[in-house]
Parts: sequence; structure tokens; C-alpha cells
Amino acid sequence: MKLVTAIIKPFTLDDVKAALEQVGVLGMTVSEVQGYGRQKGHTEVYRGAEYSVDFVPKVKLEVLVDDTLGDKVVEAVVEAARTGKIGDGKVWVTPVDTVVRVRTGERGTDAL
Amino acid sequence: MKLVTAIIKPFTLDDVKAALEQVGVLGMTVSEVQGYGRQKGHTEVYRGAEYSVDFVPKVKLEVLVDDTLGDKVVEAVVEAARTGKIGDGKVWVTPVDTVVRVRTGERGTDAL
Amino acid sequence: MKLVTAIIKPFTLDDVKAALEQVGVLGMTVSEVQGYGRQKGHTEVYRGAEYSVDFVPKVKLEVLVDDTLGDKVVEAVVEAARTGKIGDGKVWVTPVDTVVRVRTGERGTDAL
Amino acid sequence: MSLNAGDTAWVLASAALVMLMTPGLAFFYGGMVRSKSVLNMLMLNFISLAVITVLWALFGFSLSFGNDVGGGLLGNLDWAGLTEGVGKLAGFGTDENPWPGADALPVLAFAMFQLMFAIITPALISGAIADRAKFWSWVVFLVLWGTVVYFPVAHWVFSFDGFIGADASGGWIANDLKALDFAGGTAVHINAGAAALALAIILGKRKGWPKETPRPHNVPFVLLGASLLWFGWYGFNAGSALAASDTAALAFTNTTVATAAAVLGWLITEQLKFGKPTTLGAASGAVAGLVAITPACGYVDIWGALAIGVIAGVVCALAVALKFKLGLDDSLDVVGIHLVGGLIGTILIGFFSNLDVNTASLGDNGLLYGGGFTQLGRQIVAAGAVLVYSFVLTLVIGLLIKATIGFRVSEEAEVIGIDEAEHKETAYDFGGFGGGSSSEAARPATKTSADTLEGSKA
Amino acid sequence: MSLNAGDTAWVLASAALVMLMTPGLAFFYGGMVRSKSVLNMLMLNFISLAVITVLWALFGFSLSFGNDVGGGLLGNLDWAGLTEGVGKLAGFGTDENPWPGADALPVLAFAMFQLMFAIITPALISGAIADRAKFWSWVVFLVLWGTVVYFPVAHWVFSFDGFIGADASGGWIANDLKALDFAGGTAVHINAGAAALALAIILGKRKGWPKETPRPHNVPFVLLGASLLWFGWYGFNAGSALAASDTAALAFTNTTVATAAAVLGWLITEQLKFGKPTTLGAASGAVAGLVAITPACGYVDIWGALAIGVIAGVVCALAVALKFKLGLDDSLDVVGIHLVGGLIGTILIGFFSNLDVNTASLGDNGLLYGGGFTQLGRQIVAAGAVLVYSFVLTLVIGLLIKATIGFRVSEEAEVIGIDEAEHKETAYDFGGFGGGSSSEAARPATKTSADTLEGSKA
Amino acid sequence: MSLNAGDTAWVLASAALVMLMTPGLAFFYGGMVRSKSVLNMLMLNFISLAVITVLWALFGFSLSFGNDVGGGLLGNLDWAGLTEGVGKLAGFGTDENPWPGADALPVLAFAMFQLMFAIITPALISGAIADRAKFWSWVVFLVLWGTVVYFPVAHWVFSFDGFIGADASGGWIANDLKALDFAGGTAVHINAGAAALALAIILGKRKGWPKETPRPHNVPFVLLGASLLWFGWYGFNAGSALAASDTAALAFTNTTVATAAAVLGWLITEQLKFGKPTTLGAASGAVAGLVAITPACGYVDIWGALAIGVIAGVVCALAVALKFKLGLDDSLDVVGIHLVGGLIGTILIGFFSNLDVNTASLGDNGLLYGGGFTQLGRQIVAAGAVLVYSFVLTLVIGLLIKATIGFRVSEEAEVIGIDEAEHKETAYDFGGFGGGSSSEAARPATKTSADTLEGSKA
Ligand SMILES: Nc1ncnc2c1ncn2[C@@H]1O[C@H](COP(=O)(O)OP(=O)(O)O)[C@@H](O)[C@H]1O
Ligand SMILES: Nc1ncnc2c1ncn2[C@@H]1O[C@H](COP(=O)(O)OP(=O)(O)O)[C@@H](O)[C@H]1O
Ligand SMILES: Nc1ncnc2c1ncn2[C@@H]1O[C@H](COP(=O)(O)OP(=O)(O)O)[C@@H](O)[C@H]1O
Repeated sequence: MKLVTAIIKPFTLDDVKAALEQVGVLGMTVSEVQGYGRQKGHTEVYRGAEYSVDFVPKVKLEVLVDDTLGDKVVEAVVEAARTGKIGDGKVWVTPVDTVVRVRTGERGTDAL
Repeated sequence: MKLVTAIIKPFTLDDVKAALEQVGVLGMTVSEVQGYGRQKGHTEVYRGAEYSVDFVPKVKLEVLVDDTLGDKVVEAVVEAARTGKIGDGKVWVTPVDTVVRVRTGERGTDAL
Repeated sequence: MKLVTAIIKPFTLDDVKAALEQVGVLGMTVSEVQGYGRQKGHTEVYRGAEYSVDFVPKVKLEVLVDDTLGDKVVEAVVEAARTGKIGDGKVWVTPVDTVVRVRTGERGTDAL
Repeated sequence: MSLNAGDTAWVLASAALVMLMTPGLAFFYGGMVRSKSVLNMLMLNFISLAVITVLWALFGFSLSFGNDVGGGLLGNLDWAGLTEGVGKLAGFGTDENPWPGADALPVLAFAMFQLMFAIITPALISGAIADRAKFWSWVVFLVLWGTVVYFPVAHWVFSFDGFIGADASGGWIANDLKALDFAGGTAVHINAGAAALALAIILGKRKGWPKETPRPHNVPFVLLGASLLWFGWYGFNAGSALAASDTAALAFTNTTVATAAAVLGWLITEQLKFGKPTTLGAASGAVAGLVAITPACGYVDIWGALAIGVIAGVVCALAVALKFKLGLDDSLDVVGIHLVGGLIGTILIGFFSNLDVNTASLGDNGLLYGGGFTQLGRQIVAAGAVLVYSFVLTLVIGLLIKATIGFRVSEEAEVIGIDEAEHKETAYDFGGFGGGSSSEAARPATKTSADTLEGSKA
Repeated sequence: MSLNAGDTAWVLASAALVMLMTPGLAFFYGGMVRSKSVLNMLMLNFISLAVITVLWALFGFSLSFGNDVGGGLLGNLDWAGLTEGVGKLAGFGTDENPWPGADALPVLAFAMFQLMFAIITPALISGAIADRAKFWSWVVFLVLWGTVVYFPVAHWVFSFDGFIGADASGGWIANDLKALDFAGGTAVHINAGAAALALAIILGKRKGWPKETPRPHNVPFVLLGASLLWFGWYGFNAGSALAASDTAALAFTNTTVATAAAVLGWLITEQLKFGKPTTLGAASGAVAGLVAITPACGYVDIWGALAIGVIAGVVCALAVALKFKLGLDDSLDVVGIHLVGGLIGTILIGFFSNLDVNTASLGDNGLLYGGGFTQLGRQIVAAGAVLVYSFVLTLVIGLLIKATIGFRVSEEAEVIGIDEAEHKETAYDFGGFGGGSSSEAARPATKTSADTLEGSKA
Repeated sequence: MSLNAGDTAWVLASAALVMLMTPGLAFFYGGMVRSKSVLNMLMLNFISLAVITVLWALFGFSLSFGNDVGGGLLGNLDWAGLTEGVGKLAGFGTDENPWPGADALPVLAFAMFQLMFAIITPALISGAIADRAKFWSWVVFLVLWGTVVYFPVAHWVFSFDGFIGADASGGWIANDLKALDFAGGTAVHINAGAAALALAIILGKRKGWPKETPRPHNVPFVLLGASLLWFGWYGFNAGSALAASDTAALAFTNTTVATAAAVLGWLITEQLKFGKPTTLGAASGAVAGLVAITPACGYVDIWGALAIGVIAGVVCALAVALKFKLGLDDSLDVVGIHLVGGLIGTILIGFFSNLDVNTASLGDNGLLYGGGFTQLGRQIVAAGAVLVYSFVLTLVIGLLIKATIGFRVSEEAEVIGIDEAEHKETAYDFGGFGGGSSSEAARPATKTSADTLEGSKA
């Protein structure tokens, strides 16, 4: 099993979700994160005092997939999340020993 | 070392926490996430326009454990988080190279 | 590739960020999490009823690094995040199979 | 014998101020519940503005202030529909100024002022059943409770002989018993508090209570609500003088002094018992003081107001703990604050009533002002009568609703949250995923609305 | 023949109440948009207080209430600067009480009361262009629209012969056509609604609309705003009697009754069509009722108010769906509520006008009160005239601004959020990372401010 | 010579309006701090309502408005306890209308109106010490500052000869110096601003300031607060006419015009210096304008109001940057807005005072109205006297508290957040983990309360 993790721009989430369903991914877990990298933050002004926001809001996507599916999923995410502008994000894959579905106790691929 | 990650229903967190203490887990890190899967979201209505919420609020649990403890911890979480209804979530285990306790710099099991 | 994950005290984030830039880390992803461990929470009182908050707000830091850089990054974070008080947090390293930069499709080190 | 513009201006302004109290109460309560049930809490209050107003126009005002049908128990239907009131005056006559006297008001101005009391009283009850009441069942409750409980009790307490008409006759508590209740300690607070007790019993505990008592999701809203209540309460109390008079100024003064004293009383109690003064405590103390001074504000001097305020603040701060001993989920302490506070104020009049500050008072001096026990007795009778009447009839109404359409939402609805379950809404969306909609696409609303329009054609 | 203190007290209080309506509207609207554009929404409303006030002082009041320049179309500039008004009275004369009569007010009190109407009317329009309007372009719009559209229309509708002066002459709708509009169904609501329609067309749909219609980010704010509007509306409607009189009490009563009926009408419609009564619906229903009763509140009896309220509640609840059929992004339903509600109230006067409840009315009885079609005709003419005038001129003004300085922000600004783009601010910071600043260090503000001070010297 | 109902109605309404200003201020300030110290900020303001009211009833009103003890420095204790005031009138006599004249008010109505000024003045100071003041130390400060600073200064400025009694004598600034201050530019704003400066010095910078200046956690609350302040300010300024008169209407008008001009002045300054107009700037500009027009609103014409407003808006927008140059953590710019704004308004009266618009004025025409330098000199003396007196005595009181019970919380408390440390509360819980309590189980409240009840028995 593999865990595909992606950091993407929030407004691309819908497309990424659609793309994942395309390649047969049935579930995923997302969360709000703050990103730091080449894409810079912005500054605000309150009563003349500048306030610089260094982080950029991003969405983190976690998808457990069967080893075989790993690359297809990465491709799908990268395609769907790409805008070509700085800050599009990263996708990475990490190994997973076991997965269990809480409801049934099923393990491995059946747990997805 | 292993990292046990669990996606569970928010209201089961207390029981899961208790179960983990049972098996001797001293610490954990939790965060709010949004889940997508078999369990469907809900729709809302604002001035007659339907608004569908596709994601379901979940809690993500991360527990670093000694290799030996891995399975017991997974079992404990699965038991405590199970309601038998769709959406109970997943638990997965990933390998960890090293763990360091910031305060002391201790490594490995001592860091937990 | 490695993924360095750190759970730190929120107010140390700035220093940690600076320390990482020192060792040449260009990007990172952070998120708000709740921690449970030796450091205890606090209690509040509402109309005489005590309300105990078991979790402590923490910041989670995720940094993808080149294998070679792993230890230096861990060191940097541990140094910068240490206050010497209980609750300073943990840092751990996990293996990563591949990393892709969404914008360009670059893989591996080039993706960082 | 004509309309007094100054008094009318004050009563109209007061009516508007009291209207604002119900939204104020909605935020006072709404801030205390969890974020997934705040909308339901706001709605239980807000809907009272709609439901009671319609009842009031149709027959409520008439049942409360129409000529007495006998025994001082209820008014007749002469004013049903309210249109009767257009162009008519109301007031008190004196020898030199026969009815309607020098302070005459348009009947409609008085009707609107009193309406706002009828609206907020049942709204107060809602705090006892937070997070778990079916919305439409609550609407039915408002209709029944207003008709069977509030309108009669308002007649007993607020309908004075010779006000609405030269020889109009009013309610028994005001005119026969001669108990003193300047602005509604009995008719409003004891009444609502007793009803809250009954409903809390009927609806039962929330899931997980008391182990999982939620904390307030928005304390600033609680203070905002308390502040709007305090502000509006000047209309409630000083407006009850029904004239821009010295008595209005006295009521205004006593209201302020007692409320201030109650805030200090509550916070000091908290400091001593729990180690810290809380914002929720300050807001609660203010409301406790406002409640307790309500019946007394026109009948006591400043020392009386100070005493009533401090006592209310301290006693209510302790009283809110009782529900845990009794295992009664009076979720937002309507009993601990409104019933207890209302009793304190109503009964303490028996001690502090001072005829020197209000020569128009129908009552006697209080125990501490040489008046003996007479007035104290009357106050206890009035308080008891309203308490028992309200408690019993609310039990009946509540059980009736529970037995028929049901009063409580499903346990599942409680878990996912009553806002989603009863109103298909979420209170807040602070841009999850940096803007909200991207992660939660609205179904093509065009399509939807089209459907529903079709639906409406069908 | 001197100033009436009671009436003056009521009009001053009413002016303050109406002033509060604009912030109320800001929160009513602000709660409905997403969290990244709430500040812009608040600003579009709040700035109207600043811009229109200055125009009003300089020439707006004079154009609206100065002596008619001819045809009842516009006032002259005699009162430009307002200082003229100090010490002067206004009122209506009668045989026994020649001008300014028994209810005389300071001209400045009247000017301030009317100013608040001039402020909220353009503010109402802003709901149609949420999330996408350039702030300074909106300011320019306020200047032009106030001058070219509102001031003349206010003259038509609100300027009565013989009020501001013994033989002053006013506007054509009020004095010649004799259409009835007690507090601004035409001049305020139809006027703003028609303008909103024009601007929604000119600015176009928001990115992603309707597929991604955002949900309200803060429904409690919506209800808070609606509550402040309801509260302030008593000044708006009952204050329009310009006296603490029986007519004021009637307006107060009708306002309350119609609003209550509209809330019920809207919620029941929602229940039947969408399965649940919503908080947003309750707030919207209240505003719909307030809008519809505005022109009628001083001319109909309580039954009329009930009817107008229910009709407004039900019809507006259905009308808000039309924008999806028309593909028109009237973001916060200004057309569906203010234009539709304003038309309902203005035209229904033709059915429900009842001279028995307002002997001072210049109009006739309505169709249902034996008055035939006369009044109905007048109401339709007045409504149509204001609708067409406002729509056409707003189109012109809007296109002018669009063609010159531009009216809409960039698509990128819309995506990152208009608050950040237009105001360099974020509405909320609920302590991300346990306090915010640690993750978002402010640049040494000293340095910054120093710089900027330097900058200012340069 | 009896009570004027219209004037009394206006003064009672004004007192209620001014009461609302303190909660308004609480939200104006509370929205500006970080989310973990909002409750403390709200409390510092709200508690002023409680503490000052009690002092006022006991001796404050008497010290301020009792007969002068000599030199116009302080009132005597004749009115201590306030009950003295029941049934008494106050007003100004004239030849045809000997005291209390045609505009007589109940003494208690006047006492309540003035109380609200005494409450908000110290509340204003709290903005300078956000995030770091011990709650109970602040309460002690309120007691001392009210007694030693506010009550005397109020006597100097607001106590007029022959008002509270036929031959009552008042304060030196109002009656001897004849400086003009219609509603409190000196006694309220300069007074609070100077005190804020002193406390900011004594408490010192917040941890991390200025490098880590937090941003406002809830800008909508800031605007809500500013809006309630603006609304209540009509009571503050127009109410200070103490009659529903033409002067009240003038004050109302000038207040509106100056505030509008100040908002525009501030926003244009922001646009030019920082590139964008902000919501915080609009709210701040409104307050700056309200502050500056406060002393002048009854003495200048509309042109004067416009000038004062624009100047205040621009100057205060620049003044708020000074604290960074001075390294002074006046956290919410009390000095930059209230001290600077108060000075602007007080001194500009010396230029714009126009006797034509206020024949009852005890002062002269201003420099620009042919009055020469006389009035300007008086204004400067009055402003300087209050500034110095307040600054010096506040230093003394502040140091006293610092040296004894301490004034500032521990550094640790500042890091975890003052709400948790000082009040054991959290402002918001937006359902972390889908409802909060699941992750944060309340200890069996029954047990707890039981304990604490035990505790109380002990
Ligand atoms: N080394 C890293 N480790 C973890 N996350 C990273 C790393 N570098 C970038 N990110 C995440 O990817 C996002 C986009 O990276 P950025 O450098 O801004 O643009 P791009 O990926 O297009 O070069 C960042 O906001 C951050 O969330
Ligand atoms: N492939 C996946 N990768 C990551 N998380 C998943 C995946 N599938 C499901 N989840 C998480 O598990 C939760 C429960 O899954 P769901 O399919 O709804 O129910 P069940 O696990 O009982 O079949 C989802 O809400 C989501 O957070
Ligand atoms: N076994 C664990 N797995 C995951 N996270 C942990 C674990 N133990 C501790 N943590 C995280 O580290 C934080 C600090 O741990 P704690 O035991 O409180 O202090 P310390 O690390 O100094 O001993 C906790 O708040 C939690 O977020």
C-alpha cells in the first residue's frame, strides 16, 4: 500500500477530486494547511502598520492507494492541480505497512 | 519505530484516547480533517438554493509507537472507534526512521 | 527523499522557520494540531462548572528534504524549537518514495 | 385631556427598546450554546417576535387589557383585531385631570409597548431547552403558552382599573391584591422561569449531559446580547412609568444601580468560589440584576436598589449550580436566573417598598420602611400564584405537545447538530480551504431553483 | 406656534434609529457573503454614511426639500450648506394653528431624519454587487446616484407643500399625483431595487456563479443585522409621522404586525418548498415585511397590515429564485426583496388604503374600502415612474463608471478575495497557530511607519 | 415651571443611548485585539458600567454636581446616595421662566445621563493597556481614577451655575473661565487620552511589540462597535442640549457632518499613504470625528463641523503612527485618537465658535468669526489644565497600583493568553473536532459544582 500526499491550491480541490474519481479512487482525506515556499505571502495594513503574512493557504490531500495505482494517482493529481503558476504545490508518495477499515476490520486493499 | 495514523469520527475521540492510554500510549497528536468516501455529506438550503457539502468532518490521530506496540495500538484504535456505521474511518501504519524529543534530544523509544 | 515532521510549540515557529532557511530549506508546510502528552491542558469555568481542556495547541511542520540533508534539518528544528520545558514536541523522519512538483512535473530533489 | 406628546415619544421609544431585547436575548443565549446549535437558539427567540405579534393583534392584547370578564382573571374581546384602538387614548384620570388625564397615550402605543413584554417572556423560556427542541413544536408551544398562560397573567398584573377606559376594570393582582410589580417580576420573570422548569423536566437532559456540558461557542455574543438587554431594559423598566416622568427617572436609576451591584456581586462570588471573574459571569450578573430590579424599580429608593442588586448577583451566582444537584438540564439557567431573580425582586419589595419615592403606588411601605408585613404577604401571594399557575399549565401544554407532535429532535439530530437537522443551515463558514466554496460546490442552483419552482407548480 | 418638544424628541430619536439601520444593513449583507469579502461588503454600506452626509449638507437636502423649481421635479438651492436651517422650524399649518402648526420641528431635526433615508437607500443597492465592486468606484457611484437619482426622487415623494415653509411647494408625486407613500416604498425601496437590477446587469456574474454560489459565512450576523434593521425601522416608519402622535403609534403597530406576518409567510413557504424553515429565511422574511409595509404603515388598518405582510413574505420567498432563471447575479437578492417588496407595498395601498385610520391622508380609500380604482391607479403610476427613472439613470451612471474608471475588480482579486485586494485586510484571525502573530510576524512597524511618514514628507 | 415631558423623554432616551456606547466601545476595542485576549478587553470596558455606577450613586454625582465647595474645584456631598434627587427638578431659569425654567428635568434623569459619561471615560483608557492588565487591578484603578480624576474634572466642565438649584454654583472651567465644551472634549476625551498616555508608560510594551504587533482578530466587531458608538453618540452630543430643542438638532447635525467628513479624511489619507482604504480606518475615522466634534457640536455651524471633521480625520490618521516613533505601546491608539482628537476639537472651537447658532453660549465668537483670540485662549487653558491634571494624577495612581498589588500579568500569562489566565475562559469554540466537547470533556460538572458548594459551606 502507498499513501499519496498532495499539497495543492485550495481552488483546485474540486478538479483534483474529480480526477481522482476518474482513476477509481473512492475516498480521501483533506485538511487546511499553510504553505511556505517560492510563492510569497502578502502584506496587510492596520492603522498604518504593515502586517506581513508569510504563509499561503493550501489544501493537503491524503489518499491511500494500492501499490499498483500509485503512479496513476500521482499523475491524476498533478494534472488536475496544475495551473502553471508558482505555488501549485507538491505531491509525494510514502510506503504504508498496513491499512485497516475501522468499521469492518478489513485490511489491505479491501480496506479502501 | 512506527507511526500509526487514524481517521475517525470526532465523537469517538474520547474513547479512542482512553483505549490508547490503556495500552500504554502516553502521547498523541490530533487534528481536524475533512473526509470523503462512502459516507456522504449533506445538503443545506439558503434562500431556496441548495448547497451540498461533500465532505464529512473527521479527526486525524497520529501516534508514534515502538515497533512492538504497533499492532496493539492499531487494534485498540479500531475497537474504540468502531460504531459499525459507514464512515468509521481508516487506520494505517507507516515506518519511521527516527524520532527525537525536542526538549531532551533523546532518540528512538526514549523520545516517546 | 525524506519527510521530516515536527510537532512544536506555536510561538517557536518563527525561529524554526529561520533555522530551516539557514540550512537551506526553501519550503515547508505547516498546520495547526492539538497535542496530548506530558504537558497537561488547562481548565476553564463557566457559571461554576469546570471545563477541562485536555489538548494543547501545537504546530505541525512538514519538510521534504534530500536524504543527505535529513539529519541537519532534524538538528536545526530541534535546536530552534527547544525551550527546555515539557511540551517542546517531537521530530521524526519517514522515508519518501517520490516527490513531484505539480507546476513542472519535476521529480526528486529538483521538485523541492 | 389630549395626548401628551412627550410621554408618547417616551413610550414609543421604550416599545422599540423592548423589541430589541428579544434579539438581544437571542444572542445572549445563542453565544452560550455550541456552534452547531446557535441558529436554532436564535430562531427559538426570533420566532417569538412573529408568533406572539400575530396573536396579540388578533386577540392577545384584548385578553390582557380588555375589560375584565370577572374576578380579575381575564380581559374580554372588545379590542380583538386592534383596529379598534386607532385614535383612542389611554391614561389615568385625577380629580383635576379626569380620564385619560394629563399623561394620555394612544392606545396603540400602549399596546405595542406591552406586546414587546408578551414577546420576550416566552422567548426567555427557550434557554432551558437549548440544542434539542423541534422548531415547529416550539411554535405550537408559543401559540398555546401565550394564549393560556401569558395573556391571563398579564391581565392579572399589568391591567389597572381605569386605564384603558374611564371605568375599565383590570386584573386581580394589580387592583385587588395590590401586590407591587412595576415592570414584570411576576408576569415576565417568575412566569418564564416556572415555565422553563416545567419544560426542562419534560424535554429531559441533552445527550451526554452533564458529563459533556458544552462550553459557550461565542462569549462575545453573550456579552453583546447582555448589553442589548441592558440597553433595552431601560425601555422595559423606565418605560413602564408610561410617562417621561420623575418615576421613569427613578426606575431608570434603580435599574442601573441594581444591575451594577449585581455584576459586582456575581463576579466577587466567582472570584471567591472559582478563583477568577469571568465574562460569562459579568453578563449573567447583569441579567440577574436587571431581572431582580424589574418589579421593584419604581417602588424602592436607591439603597433598596443597591441591596436588591447585590443579593440577586450573589444568590443567582450560587443558584445556577443547583441544576447539577437536581440533575435537571436547564441548559442556560433560566430557572437559576429568571425564576430565582424574579422571586428575589418580587419578594424584596415587601422589605424595601418606600412610598416616599412613589406616591402613586397602590401598595404599602415595606418591612424595613415601617410598613409591617402586609406588603410582604401580598408579594408572596402574587409570586406564588404566578409560579404555580405557570408551572402547572406549562406542564400540561408541554406534555400535550410531547404526546402529539413530539417536542424533542432525534438523538441522531442532536449528534450531527440541530442547526443542520432542523434548519438545513450552518452558522459559520470561515473559509475552510481558504474560501469555502471550492471544497463545497453548490449544486447548480439554477437547476435546483428551477426544480423547486416546478415543485411549486405541481 | 412654537417648537413641540415631544415631537422633536421623537423625531431626533427616530433619526438616530434610522442611522443605525445602515450598519444593521451592513451586517445583514455582510453575514451573507463569504468570509474573504465581508469587509468590502461592510464598507460599501458604511461609506454611504460618510459620502451622502457630506452631499446632503452641501446641497442634497436643498435639492430634495428646497422650494420646488417647477413641475414638482426638484428643489432649489436655498438651503445649501444647511446652516440656513439653524433656528428655523417646519411643520404643517391648520386653521386654528397656522404654519408651522402645533407639531413644529426644528428644520435641522427634519433634515437629519431625512438624511438617514438618503444614506440607506443607496446602501441597499450594494447587495446586488457583492464580492466584486471596486471601492472607490462605488464611492463615485454614491456621489452621482445620490445627486441625480435620490435627491430628485425624494423631492417627488417626500416634499409636501407648506411644510418647510408657510407657502413652500414640493414634489409632484406627493402633492399633484397624490399617490400615498408613508415612509418610502417608492423613493427608497423601488428606487434602490431598480438601481440594483441595473448594477447587477452592468457588473455581471461573479466568477463561478451560479455553480459555486457561496453560502453565508456568518448567519448570526445576518440575524443581528435584520434585528437592528427591525429596531431602526420603527424610527423609519413611525418617525415618518414627524410627531409623537396616534399616527406614529399606528405606523408602529402596522410595522410590527406586517413584519411578523411576513416572517411566518416566508418560513411556511420554505417549509413547504424546501422542507425546513431557515434562519436566513426568517431574517429575509422580516426585511421583506418591513419593506412592504413601509409605504402603507400610516394608511392601512391592522387587517391591511396583516395581509400586506403575509403576501410580501410568501411572494418574496418565491421571487428570490427568479435570478437563477434569469441568470442574473443579484447576489443578495436586492431585487427579489426590495424591488418586489416595495412594489407589493406601494400597490397594495391601492387596495387597503383606509381613510378612517388616517384622516390627514391626501389620498382616497383603497379598492377594498370602497374607494374604487383611483388610488390604485395613482400608486401604479408612482411606482412605475420611480422604477423606470431609477433603472434608466442607474444604467447610465453605471456604464459611465464602467467605461471610465472601471467598476469591477480583477478576476485574480476575486479569487484571492476582495478584502485582501481592495482593503489590504483580513476580517478574522481566530488565532491560527495559537495567536496568529507568531506565524505572521509584522514587519517592524516602527520602520514601516517611519518610512511612510518620510513618504508623506516627500 | 414644571417638568417638561418632551425634554425628559429626550434626556432619558439619550442616557440609554450613551449607556450603549460602553458596550460599543468594548466591541470596537475587543475586535482589535487577538482572539485570546478579547474577553479581557470586553471586561475592562464592561466592568466600568458596574464600578462607576456604584461610585456615582454613593458620592460621584454629588462630587461632580453638588454645590461647589470653593474655587469651582469640587462639588459637596449634599446629593450623596442619590435618593435625595427623587422628585427634584433641575434646569435653567430665565426672566420669564424662573428656575427650573421651561425645560426642567428630573434631577435623576440628569444624573443618569451624566453617569453614562462617567462610565465611558475611564473605559476609553483601557485601549492603551490591552492584553496585559490584571483585571482586579483595573477595578481598583477605576475606583481611584473616577474619584480623584473624573468627578472633579466633570465638576469643572459640566457643572453650570444655577442648574441643579436656583442658586447652585458649579465648576471653574464652565462658569469662570468660560471655555466652551458642549459634550466633553476636555472632561471625557482629553481626560481619557492623557490618562491612557500615563498608563501606557507605566504598564510598558507588550511582549514582542512592536515586532509582533498582532492584527485585529475580528474587524467586523470593530465596525459593529464603531457603529454602536456613532449611534449612541447622538445621545452623548445632542442629548447634552438637555432639551429636545433646536440646539439639540444642531448638535445632531454637526455630529453627523463632522463624523462623515472624518471618515473620508482618514480613508483618503490611508489611500495616499498606504495604497488602500481600510475598514479599520473607516471605523477609526468615524470615532476620530465623533471625538473632535464632541466639544464643538453645539457651538459651531455646519461649515465649522465639516472643517473640524476633515482635520480630525487626517491628523488622527497620521497621529496613530507616532507611538512607533516614541516606542510607546498605546495598544489601541487611545492617545492618537482621543487625546489628539479631543485637543483638535477643543482648540478649534477657538476658531469656529459662532454665537449666531447658539445664543445661549457663554463664550465668544471664534477667531474666524470675528471674536479675536479670547475664546481660543480659554480653550487652550481648559485643554491644558485637564491634560496636565489627568496625566499627573493618573501617573500617581498607576504607580501606586503597580507598586502595591501590581498592574500587569505575568509574561507567561501574556503568552498563553490573558483570557485563559485572568478569566479562565476561551472566547470562541467553533466546534473544533465537530462540536468541541468530544475532544474537551467537561469534568463531571455535578461533581465540580458539588465540590464548590461544599467549598462554600466550608
Ligand atoms: N520542502 C518542502 N516540504 C514540504 N512542503 C513544501 C516544500 N516546499 C514547498 N512545499 C509546499 O508546496 C507549496 C508550493 O511550493 P512553492 O515553492 O511555493 O511553489 P512550487 O511548488 O510551484 O515551486 C508550498 O506552499 C508548501 O506548502
Ligand atoms: N483511500 C483513502 N485515503 C485516505 N483516506 C480515506 C480513504 N478512504 C476513506 N478515507 C477516510 O476514511 C473516512 C471514512 O471512509 P468511508 O468510505 O466514508 O467509510 P468506511 O471507512 O466505513 O468505508 C473518509 O471520510 C475519509 O476521511
Ligand atoms: N507518541 C506520540 N505520538 C505522536 N505525537 C506525540 C506523541 N507523544 C507526544 N506527542 C506530541 O508531542 C507533544 C509534546 O509531547 P509532551 O509529552 O507533552 O512533551 P515532551 O515531548 O517535552 O515530553 C504533544 O503535545 C504531542 O503533540
